[in-house]
Amino acid sequence: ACGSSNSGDGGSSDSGKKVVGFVAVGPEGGFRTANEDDIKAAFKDAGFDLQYSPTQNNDQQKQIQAFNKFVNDEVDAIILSSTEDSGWDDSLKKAAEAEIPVFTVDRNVEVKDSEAKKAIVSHIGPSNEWAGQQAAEFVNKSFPDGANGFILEGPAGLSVVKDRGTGWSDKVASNIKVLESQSANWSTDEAKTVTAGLLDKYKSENPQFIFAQNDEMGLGAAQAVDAAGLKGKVKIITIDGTKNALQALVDGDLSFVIEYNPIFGKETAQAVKDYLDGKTVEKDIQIESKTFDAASAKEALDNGSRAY
Amino acid sequence: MTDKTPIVVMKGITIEFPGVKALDGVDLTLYPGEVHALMGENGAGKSTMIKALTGVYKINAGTILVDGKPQQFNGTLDAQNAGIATVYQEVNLCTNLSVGENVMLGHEKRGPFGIDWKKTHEAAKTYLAQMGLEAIDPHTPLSSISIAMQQLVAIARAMVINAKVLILDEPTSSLDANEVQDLFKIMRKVRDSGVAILFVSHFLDQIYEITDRLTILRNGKFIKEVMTKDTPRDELIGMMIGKSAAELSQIGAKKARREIKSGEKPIVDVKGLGKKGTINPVDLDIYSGEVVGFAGLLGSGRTELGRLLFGADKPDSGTYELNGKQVNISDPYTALKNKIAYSTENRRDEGIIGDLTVRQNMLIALQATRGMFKPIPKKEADAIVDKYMKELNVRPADPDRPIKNLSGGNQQKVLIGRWLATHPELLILDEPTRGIDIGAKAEIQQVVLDLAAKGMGVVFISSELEEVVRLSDDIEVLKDRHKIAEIENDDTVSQATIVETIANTNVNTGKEA
Amino acid sequence: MTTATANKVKAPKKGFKIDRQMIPTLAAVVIFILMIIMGQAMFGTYLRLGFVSSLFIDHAYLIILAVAMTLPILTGGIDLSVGAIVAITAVVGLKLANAGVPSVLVMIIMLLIGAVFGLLAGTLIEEFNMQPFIATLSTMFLARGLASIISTDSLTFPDGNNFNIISAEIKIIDRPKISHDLTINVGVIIALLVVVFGYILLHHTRTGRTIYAIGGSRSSAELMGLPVKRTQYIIYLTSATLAALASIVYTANIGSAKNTVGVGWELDAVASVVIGGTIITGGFGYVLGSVLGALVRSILDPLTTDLGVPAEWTTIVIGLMILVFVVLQRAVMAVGEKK
Amino acid sequence: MAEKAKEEGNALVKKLLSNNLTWSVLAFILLVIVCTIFQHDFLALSWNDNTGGLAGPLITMLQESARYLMIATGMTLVISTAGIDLSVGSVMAVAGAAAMQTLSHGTNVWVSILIALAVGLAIGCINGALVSLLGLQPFITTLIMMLAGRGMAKVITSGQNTDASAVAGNEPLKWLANGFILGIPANFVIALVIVILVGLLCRKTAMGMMIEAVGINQEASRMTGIKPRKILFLVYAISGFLAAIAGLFATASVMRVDVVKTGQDLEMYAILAVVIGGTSLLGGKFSLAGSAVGAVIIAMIRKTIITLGINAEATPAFFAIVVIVICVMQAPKIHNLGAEMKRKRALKAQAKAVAA
Ligand SMILES: Nc1ncnc2c1ncn2[C@@H]1O[C@H](COP(=O)(O)OP(=O)(O)OP(=O)(O)O)[C@@H](O)[C@H]1O
Ligand SMILES: Nc1ncnc2c1ncn2[C@@H]1O[C@H](COP(=O)(O)OP(=O)(O)OP(=O)(O)O)[C@@H](O)[C@H]1O
Ligand SMILES: [Mg+2]
Ligand SMILES: [Mg+2]
Repeated sequence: ACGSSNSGDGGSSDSGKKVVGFVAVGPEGGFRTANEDDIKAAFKDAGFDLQYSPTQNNDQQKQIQAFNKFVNDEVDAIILSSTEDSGWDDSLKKAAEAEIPVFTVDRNVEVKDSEAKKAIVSHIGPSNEWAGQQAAEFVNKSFPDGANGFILEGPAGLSVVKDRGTGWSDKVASNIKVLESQSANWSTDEAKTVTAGLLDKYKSENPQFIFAQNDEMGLGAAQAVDAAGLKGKVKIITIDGTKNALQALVDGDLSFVIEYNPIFGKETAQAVKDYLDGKTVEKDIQIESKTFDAASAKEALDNGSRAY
Repeated sequence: MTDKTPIVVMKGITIEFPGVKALDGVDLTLYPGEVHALMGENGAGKSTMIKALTGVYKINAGTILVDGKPQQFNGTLDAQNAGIATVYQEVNLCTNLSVGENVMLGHEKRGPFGIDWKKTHEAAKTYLAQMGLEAIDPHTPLSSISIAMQQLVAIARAMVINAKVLILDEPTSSLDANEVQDLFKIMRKVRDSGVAILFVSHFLDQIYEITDRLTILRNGKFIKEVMTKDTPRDELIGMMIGKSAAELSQIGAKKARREIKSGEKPIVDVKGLGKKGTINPVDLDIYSGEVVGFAGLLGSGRTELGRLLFGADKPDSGTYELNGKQVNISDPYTALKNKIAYSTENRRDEGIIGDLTVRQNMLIALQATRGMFKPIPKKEADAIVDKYMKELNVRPADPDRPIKNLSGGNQQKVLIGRWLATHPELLILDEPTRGIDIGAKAEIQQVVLDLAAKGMGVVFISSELEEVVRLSDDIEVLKDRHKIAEIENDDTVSQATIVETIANTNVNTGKEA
Repeated sequence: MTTATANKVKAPKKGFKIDRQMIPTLAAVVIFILMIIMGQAMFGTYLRLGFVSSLFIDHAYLIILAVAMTLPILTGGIDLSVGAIVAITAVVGLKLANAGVPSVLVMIIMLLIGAVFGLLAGTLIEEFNMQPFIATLSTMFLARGLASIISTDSLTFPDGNNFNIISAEIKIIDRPKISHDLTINVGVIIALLVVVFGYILLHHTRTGRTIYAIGGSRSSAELMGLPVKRTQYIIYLTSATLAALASIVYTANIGSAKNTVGVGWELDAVASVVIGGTIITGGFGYVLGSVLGALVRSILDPLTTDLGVPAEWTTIVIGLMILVFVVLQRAVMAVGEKK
Repeated sequence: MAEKAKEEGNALVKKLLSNNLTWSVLAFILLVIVCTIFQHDFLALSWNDNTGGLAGPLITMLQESARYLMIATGMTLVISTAGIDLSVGSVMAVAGAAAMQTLSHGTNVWVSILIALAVGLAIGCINGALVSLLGLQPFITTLIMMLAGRGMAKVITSGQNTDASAVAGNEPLKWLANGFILGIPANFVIALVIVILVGLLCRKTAMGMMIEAVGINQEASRMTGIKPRKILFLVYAISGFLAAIAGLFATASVMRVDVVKTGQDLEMYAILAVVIGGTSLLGGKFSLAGSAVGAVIIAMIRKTIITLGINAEATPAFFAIVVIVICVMQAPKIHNLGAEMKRKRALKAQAKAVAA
């Protein structure tokens, strides 16, 4: 496993392969694992030597350390899947000085320093705000006369959580009332507990929808709704589009699933390849995502093309 | 009685612990330039009185005047600042630090860059030298010296504070005669410089030798304050135990030597038992009904030999035969299974299990030999506890109290009960009478003789040559971790014999590994 | 007596100066060097000045936290709140900086907030008999909660603040390639000063000696008349304030922060301290060991990356490396004990 | 006569006040009252035909408390030996992952359960062996296992959050977490039975006393013939096994393991439960009943957070405040306040008299 030696000047490995450092989040199940596995596979297929460095606990510090290490190792390019959208100026400046191109994936990072900005070649990934908007629009459409419901959020403070929330608020109609937003920490199990509590608490308000910011939580909410005997009476909307969620959609446990497409390894590898070959690369590569209802979910599952 | 003004006046001191009134209106007055003894049986409240003075315990009633001013110390720090230096009964030092650091803790010499270690160690050396410990390098880890020496280190530490009052709670319990004399020399010097010394000891000889005045306690109550020179022994003992001294069972005469019949097999027969760096190979046999005394100076290796016999340490040489059968005593469990028990000299660290009750402490060894899942039936347990509480006269007679709340002497009795409950064939007693009052000491000595009479083999380790000579059938003399002699203890043998043997035998140190 | 005692203890053999207590720390030194050599031999980048530079710059905060954590651990306590204190001070600091408060004042306020949490922990421990683990676990929850109540945004420093003085890099050796430059910054200097401070505190002040004494036996320390209570306050005050200092260094370095910063750092700090040879039950250990521990802990992550450890396996491998480390230490100690 | 009765009454009150359990129960009741104020039907129970059991906020709370009961019980024994087990949360994840992964690959559900329990026990045994045989420090050993355990869970599922909710024949496991026995949550009943069994094992045999003895004074225990290594090994093994049960409860609840979230931070909750229950982290005397109450309180605090709708941001702070209040109320200083003031006053008066 310890084959690649980066002592060569250009950073290329012995085999002449270009070395790419991947500053990653680490396997967390669901979206994240699918995304990182796809990127790893795609770069392998494209003939790169991908060095993968995950963090723990979403700790940005470990990512910064890994990033700086890649700069010191003089890799040919760095893929950055950041846990935070700021705090990268210094590291990017170093990359710029070392003339290492950086590609941000999934989450965009905010950079103030103009020197640092130069390091970033391109951003590749789907849009969280868009996903939030889709959820709001589905609720608006389903309940033209208004409705009550809950939002299950991810851990407080993550920018994904904020962006999905912002997207929702941007589009949600005024007659849709969110009784309460609670965090269920992206966890199925916690979502079940939280939802059970909320259903008890707001029994009299007749909640009709639950917007879960990811599939995991949506599946937990569905179980709580089922246990309370409200299956079908409460519409559950989730974001991500994992196979499990689509299956639940087909089974009627969920009502609407918005894909947050993790499969963009190919696009990323292509962008890196193009850039290293001297071609120009688009600054912002938006990854298309779909939305699913029961019918389209069945179709997607049946044709067996879903990778995650 | 005297025209000096007292330095400490304690009046009507009362201290209650949940369920016990440890002190009930006790008075104590200390005068500068005097050695004052606090007398009483185990559990009389001596240590508690001391802790009341130094602010370790909060008093429920009473007043304390130091230098004429009412004081309420909130801890030993305050007491120290008021000029009271204390050496507590159980050695209270930090085993993770060096000897020198322990002596100087809180009084390190400071230079321009914080503590000046060179000066500090030099100072430590002089204080240690005062205690006759000039051979100890202040850098030696405290954990590597014996309990007795730790006691001396603790006293050296007390000398660092330029105290007006020096309190010594049973400082002599683990010292041998020479060291006691040296300690007394220092005490006299300190006393003559005008310091008031409060002294606790169960050795009456010492009391009569060094003290000027006595305060007698019994059961937490103040009995009397007297001048030592005006109080005959019998009267003193009478005041302490509340009955006349004559009633005290005394084993005056030396035990008649138990003759080993020819062809008799020993319980224990070890050959060349030793451990590198701790004790050199020793041959030893112990017969049923025999008391074998271990004599020697501090650090001569008596404890180490006892521990090897019990498997508390693993020997690295020698053979071990038990009733004619070769055994491998690799740990205390095996030893207990083979009916060997060992009562430690280090009561606090290796003896009591502080938070457990007296009952549990008494039963735990028996329980351990039977196995975790075979609890001792309640009836049997009650009977055992009851028996030894009575036989050993443990006070207070409440077995459901945590053992840590008992006075030192009573803890010791409970521990002896623990070992007796396992019905050993060989009982190794390491300093069993240390810190025990005269009454209880006689009781324990009697217990040893009774056990031997019933056929138990007993190893009796004690720093008091007098009791070793009086109780033993055979005496093994140790010096510098070698067994140098085995003395058949007949009428010709006296303490002097042993002392001469130790002084005149040269240990061939070349043999040491 | 002189004759009696003279043979009680043999004069210690000259030459054997190394204290047994120092063996684990020395083991840490040796293993750290071995790891660097191994990394260099296999991947050829571990002796690059750039690598060394970022090892220190990126982990200045961890060095500070390791020193901070050493104090409570030496007494047999622990301070679990350091990570959360980094978070709350960072969030407050950035909020204030963005509100236009001068940087120096911001830094002072950050340190004060740290001190307040330390004081709280000290009070809970000393006045209400809470065990350090629980007391600092509570202050950890409290600090983390307050941090997220104040803001869950990613905050960045406004232009023209003076925090960048701390992060400004000082090139000591400037080569054409950044990966061969030797660079430090003020943060690293602060970290080194903290180490010196820790060393002096522990070894050249009475407070330091009291810390060791408490670790040996608190009740003995009390009976010896040492100021145990005051020292306990000092310990938790210092560790929390140093955590705030780590926060200053860290936030200055990356120029931003948010409420989620520092999750799990307390465990990294504990691991560093333990790797450095300090015994978790107190009494034995050295600040310098903790610093080495921090460096060892830091180097584990790049090693796993370079070894190409699969993602799922990384924490297992890191765990195993720490395990090998403590087992080795234990073995070295066992051999030392035998001697 | 009346005097005496009053005095006895006072003594009883004093005894109650200085008992940790009293304060824990009081805290629990207080939390329930607060919740009822916020949500008037908090205490209401109804029959849910869907699940075949009682339904209501208290019921879901009990359901959640089952896993805390398990890890707190194991933690109590470990802490009693003056150790700590930081790995329980990770063990939950590993055991859950093993169950879900095998189940979704067609293993019989009972076999899956056994595998999960065996995995937990095995990790516990490794902890035990490292602590007892190699003499490593418990804190660092279990910290390592906490890291490694997370990794193991990920390795087992290849980083996925394996879902076995749709696997045929999973009913027994599902029932374990979601079912009811006589209307009461099955997992709570099972957990309670296990706690009682462990309690009986400890107190009806000499195990409890020996564990305490080792925690109080390991060397002295060795000298009495106890084998401290055996005891240490045993408690970590038990803790691992119970954590595996907790892991089954947590994952079977949604029939899905979350490699990152399952059991995350639960070691801290378990330790809190133990301390709230009155067992000292320094080792020694332990109280399983206290820890059980502590575990239920933890579940209740979490329920309160949901019921009051406390913001996600503020939850840790709320948690901290409740814990601090409980611990402060348990402090001896607080219950002795009255007596202490009386004592001081008396002494002052005496001192004045003497000075005069
Ligand atoms: N912390 C405590 N809690 C409860 N009871 C205690 C405590 N400390 C001492 N006692 C009790 O107070 C009484 C006096 O004990 P103390 O230690 O003062 O006796 P002593 O005279 O020093 O005896 P010894 O000669 O054995 O050392 C004993 O009955 C003891 O059980
Ligand atoms: N824990 C220990 N570690 C290392 N060396 C020790 C330890 N305890 C004692 N020693 C040393 O071992 C030697 C023998 O001590 P031991 O305690 O056996 O003597 P002793 O004859 O029993 O005397 P006493 O018990 O009266 O001190 C001494 O030199 C002592 O310094
Ligand atoms: Mg005493
Ligand atoms: Mg001895």
